[in-house]
Amino acid sequence: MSRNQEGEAPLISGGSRRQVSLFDLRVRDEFANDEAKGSAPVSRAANYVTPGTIVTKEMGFMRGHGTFVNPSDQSLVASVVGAVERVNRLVTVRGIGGVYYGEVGDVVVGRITKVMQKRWKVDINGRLDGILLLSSINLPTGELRRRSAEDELGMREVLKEGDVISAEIQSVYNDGSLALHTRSVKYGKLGPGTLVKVPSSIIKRRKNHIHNLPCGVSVILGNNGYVWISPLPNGRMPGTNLEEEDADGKNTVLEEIRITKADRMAVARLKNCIAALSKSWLPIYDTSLMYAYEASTKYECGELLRPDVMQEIGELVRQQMALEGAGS
Amino acid sequence: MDESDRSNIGMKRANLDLNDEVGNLVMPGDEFSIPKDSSKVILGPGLRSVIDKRSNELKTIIACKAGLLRKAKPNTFFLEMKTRSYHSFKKDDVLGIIKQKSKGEHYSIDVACRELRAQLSKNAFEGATKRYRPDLQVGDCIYGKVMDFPKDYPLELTCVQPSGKACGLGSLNGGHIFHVPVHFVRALRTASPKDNLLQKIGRIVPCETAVGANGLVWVKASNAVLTILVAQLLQTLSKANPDEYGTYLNKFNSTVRTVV
Amino acid sequence: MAYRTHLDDLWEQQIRPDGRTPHELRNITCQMGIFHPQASGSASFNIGNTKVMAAVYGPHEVRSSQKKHHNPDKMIINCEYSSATFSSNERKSSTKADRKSMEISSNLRSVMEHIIIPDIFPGSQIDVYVELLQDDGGSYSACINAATLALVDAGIPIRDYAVAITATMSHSVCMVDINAQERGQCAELTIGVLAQSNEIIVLELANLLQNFYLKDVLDEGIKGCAAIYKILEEAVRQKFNKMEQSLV
Amino acid sequence: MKPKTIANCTRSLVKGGAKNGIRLGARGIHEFRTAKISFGNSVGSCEAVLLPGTRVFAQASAAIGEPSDSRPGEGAFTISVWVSPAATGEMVGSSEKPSAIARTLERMFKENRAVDLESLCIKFGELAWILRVDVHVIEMNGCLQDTAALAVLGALLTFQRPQAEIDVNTDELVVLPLAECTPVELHLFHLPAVMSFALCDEILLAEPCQEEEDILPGKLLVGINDSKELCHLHLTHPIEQELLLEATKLAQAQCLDRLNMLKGLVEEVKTQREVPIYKRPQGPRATGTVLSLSALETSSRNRSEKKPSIKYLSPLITASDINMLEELCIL
Repeated sequence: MSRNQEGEAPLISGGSRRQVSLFDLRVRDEFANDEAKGSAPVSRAANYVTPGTIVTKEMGFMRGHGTFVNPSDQSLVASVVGAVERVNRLVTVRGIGGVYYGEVGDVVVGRITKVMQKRWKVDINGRLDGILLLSSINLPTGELRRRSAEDELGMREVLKEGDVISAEIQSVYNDGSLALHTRSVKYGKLGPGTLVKVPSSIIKRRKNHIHNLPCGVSVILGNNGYVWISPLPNGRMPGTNLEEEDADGKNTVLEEIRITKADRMAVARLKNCIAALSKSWLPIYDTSLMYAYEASTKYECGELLRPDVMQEIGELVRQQMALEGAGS
Repeated sequence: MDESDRSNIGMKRANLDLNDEVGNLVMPGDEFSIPKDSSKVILGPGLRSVIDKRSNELKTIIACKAGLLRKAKPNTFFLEMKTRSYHSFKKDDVLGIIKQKSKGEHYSIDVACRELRAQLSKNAFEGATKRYRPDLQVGDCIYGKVMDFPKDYPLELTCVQPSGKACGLGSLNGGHIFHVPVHFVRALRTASPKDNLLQKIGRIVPCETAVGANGLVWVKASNAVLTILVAQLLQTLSKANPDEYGTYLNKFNSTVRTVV
Repeated sequence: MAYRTHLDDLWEQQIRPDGRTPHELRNITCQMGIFHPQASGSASFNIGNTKVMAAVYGPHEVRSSQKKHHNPDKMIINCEYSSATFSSNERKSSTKADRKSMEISSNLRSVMEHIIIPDIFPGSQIDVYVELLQDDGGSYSACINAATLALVDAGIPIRDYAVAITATMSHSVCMVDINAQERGQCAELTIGVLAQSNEIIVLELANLLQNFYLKDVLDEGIKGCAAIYKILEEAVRQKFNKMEQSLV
Repeated sequence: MKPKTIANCTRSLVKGGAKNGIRLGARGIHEFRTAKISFGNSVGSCEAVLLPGTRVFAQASAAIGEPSDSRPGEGAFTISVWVSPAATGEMVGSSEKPSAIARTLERMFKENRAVDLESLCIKFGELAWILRVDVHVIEMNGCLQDTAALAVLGALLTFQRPQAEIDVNTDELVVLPLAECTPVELHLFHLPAVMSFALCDEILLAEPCQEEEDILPGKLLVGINDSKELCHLHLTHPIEQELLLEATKLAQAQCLDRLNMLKGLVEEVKTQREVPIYKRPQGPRATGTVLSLSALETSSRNRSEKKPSIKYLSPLITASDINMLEELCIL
């Protein structure tokens, strides 16, 4: 019928299913050992799957995140793009980007969306809003007591819609929503600063997520992908509840903090650095931030918004990390 | 328009005698006089008593629907009418579908009646305790008894008889549930054993049935094909004239033969 | 007397008005993460001069007005299609509320509901926004491809890729990927399939097509879909290679 | 009143029955519903019923107005759909249902050019007939598109409009009352019909009832015309190719049957109508009305710079209507 039925058009058959053998996979512990090296192990690309790829046809594996069971032949199929990982019988696909599920102990940054009965709803970039119970915050006065009806009435004075807080995940409810708490001086309402949104998967899990960087800026790297950057006032712990330190008058305290132009520039520069890292999909943690900050110093703060500069910084950080990986 | 004209057009009838009119057609608005012999009269569906507001005395009895006036033995009068909508009475057996499963103590039930909400306590089953009680899902069918119908509140259903036994009440599995006019259901339920339709059908196709006063009927035969055929027959019969029942049953009989 | 035109000559040699052979696709480019990091996932899909952008937000807490009637065990998928006022030859004043856009929105939603694993995020909402920038034929199929790519970019678990292409039969030759010029002269059947199972999930017909030809046109379209799938896969793989580093 | 909640037992019965080749209402799986079509007293009204229990009424009407700027040489055609709250027991209003029906009808009748719109042009760029079909869903038990398409087709086939033309000498619009001229019928290029199917795991159920539509998630619409051309396809669920081809085959056969039935009924109606061939009396026109375009133009230009637009909605135009209209326009 036609001259060029095959050949010219890029036609391939659609139903060809790739299959990944589970026995090529390394167990998660081995990946943990690689962490120090910083660079990706070569075999990860071999475990690459896309939605619809059959992970295994064998029975007896447990379905983890990023996989589903095909009802027709009971095979385990990937549902997100990523690398297959296996812990004993549990098979998961670690997706890139993706949804933030949350684990107990995660540090998160969030924004209050609703004040409800005895609880706040907090947008933490998850699939459901986080829940902060009135009983899981420290009262502004610092007392330890049962929450009274007056406390309930005055909830909006403590945290109101739009306030940004840092918190820790206390527990996960049955329906998958996350319970938060701020019962530590590290957490609570955040003062002046700026919020940057990055994919949650590029925040590297570390022991500490709250850092005072030498450039005079403190950052809270929320596991949920929200990063809070604030100027570091003299001697003040970053992210502390500003009202708490001076119990006599919180409003005056907020105004007392003098933010100099240099502070602002440092915050802005770090914000642009984080944007550059996120654009190049580099992991975000204290070291990578410092690398990026150093690399950026040869540019004006505003120049960092240029795509080519962003790419260059990403490249420099990548090299630095590779060097460090080789050194250790 | 003067008084005489109106009476001609409206044909309003007043001062009728309840006993005289038994078996006759009564229209809404017809007024009946209070029986002189001060014996107790019980009014059923379609009849209401009107009380004079000033003297607080019984004035008349008025028909509020169209239907045939019937009398039951001890001075009970009611109207027999064709209707598709259900009016609840205590101890009625009704069929329902679970509409919602709330976290509280009740299932809310769809009883196929717009005006009526109904609920069923999760404990109102045979042998149910706080710990052990049947776990029903949304969409399951239940056969229950009306325990109470408080004004402005949902009907209260129960799936146990006062004796504590289920005696047929409870959730129904499999089969098919469908709606027929309420008067057809009434005919099914009140028919004498001789001309009971369900028994006649049962002789052709053995099947389980449950008939709710609210117009829902549940049928379960040995397989899907027979269930659908029985359901279809009942739906056809509900629209048919009682004289034609025989021909429909014969037709049904021959269809079933071809299937089995 | 009918006289032969230049196009008829071309047809004899099986060359289409824009110089393609019948089974040739137009130039395709796609890019993921165009709204990064504002949206959870985003993608653009260009096929010839047809340009579509898609963005996915969520899953997040249900925020729309549907909340009242919403069953907490279910997930809401919300799709909104709009075409830019300058996307086609006739400039349109408002494009969001007209019947055509509403139809495409609701069709897109039904496709998305089938590829996203059902009720994996109970009580949450996923928003898919698709914007047609330029329409040169095959816009609905481009929307489906862009939306699929954006879902993959967002990391939302999906069963399979939904890929779509247009196909037709003209002068008793099956053709794939119809452009706006050809659309005026023949039927345009939009065919979408699930890439792995080859099940048809989208069918949309403009103009008249002989029922007799349907099988051939479907076969042609399914082949075209396979080609599109390969291109989408390539885009996804490139993105993965770029992001590999951050996987820890 | 039927219960709104679908019982689980009915759900499994529908699926189990389909496997055994039987459906609710004791229908076979590929058995289409019986169609009943009747026509109203006024021209262009048609009521289609798909037993059991789906009833749609359609009324075609025409008015004279301005053609659109993009298509100056054609008349216009609009379809509007109303779902009566009495049909559903709840307010449907502007929800998705009416607009989905309207889109299907638009695709089949308008975008596929079933109606010859060029013949509706009266004066290029200035005056044309604006055809309008109002579709009312009166009873609802599934298969709304099928029934609505049948009703619209019936309405279009039986519609008649009066003659309207521009007098060459005076540049005046002349509308001849129906009683005075041979009424003009619409010219249809092809006759489309649509069949719907429900999909139940590899089984096609032809023309499902409401319960089946609610229970089974998949729906397939196949529109076919009298020359076996597909004119509409719509799918909401994944389907195997073979099944799709089977569906179009079934639809084609049924479609031709149904169209033949409709054509027969339309013929009957037309013969019953006994349209007298109008013979023009000698001498000057008695009741015909002449509207002077130029006069209209000047009068309207003085006020709002608008082109003249003359509209009336009743297809049965009478002289008194025209007189009234004339007054309205010139005032």
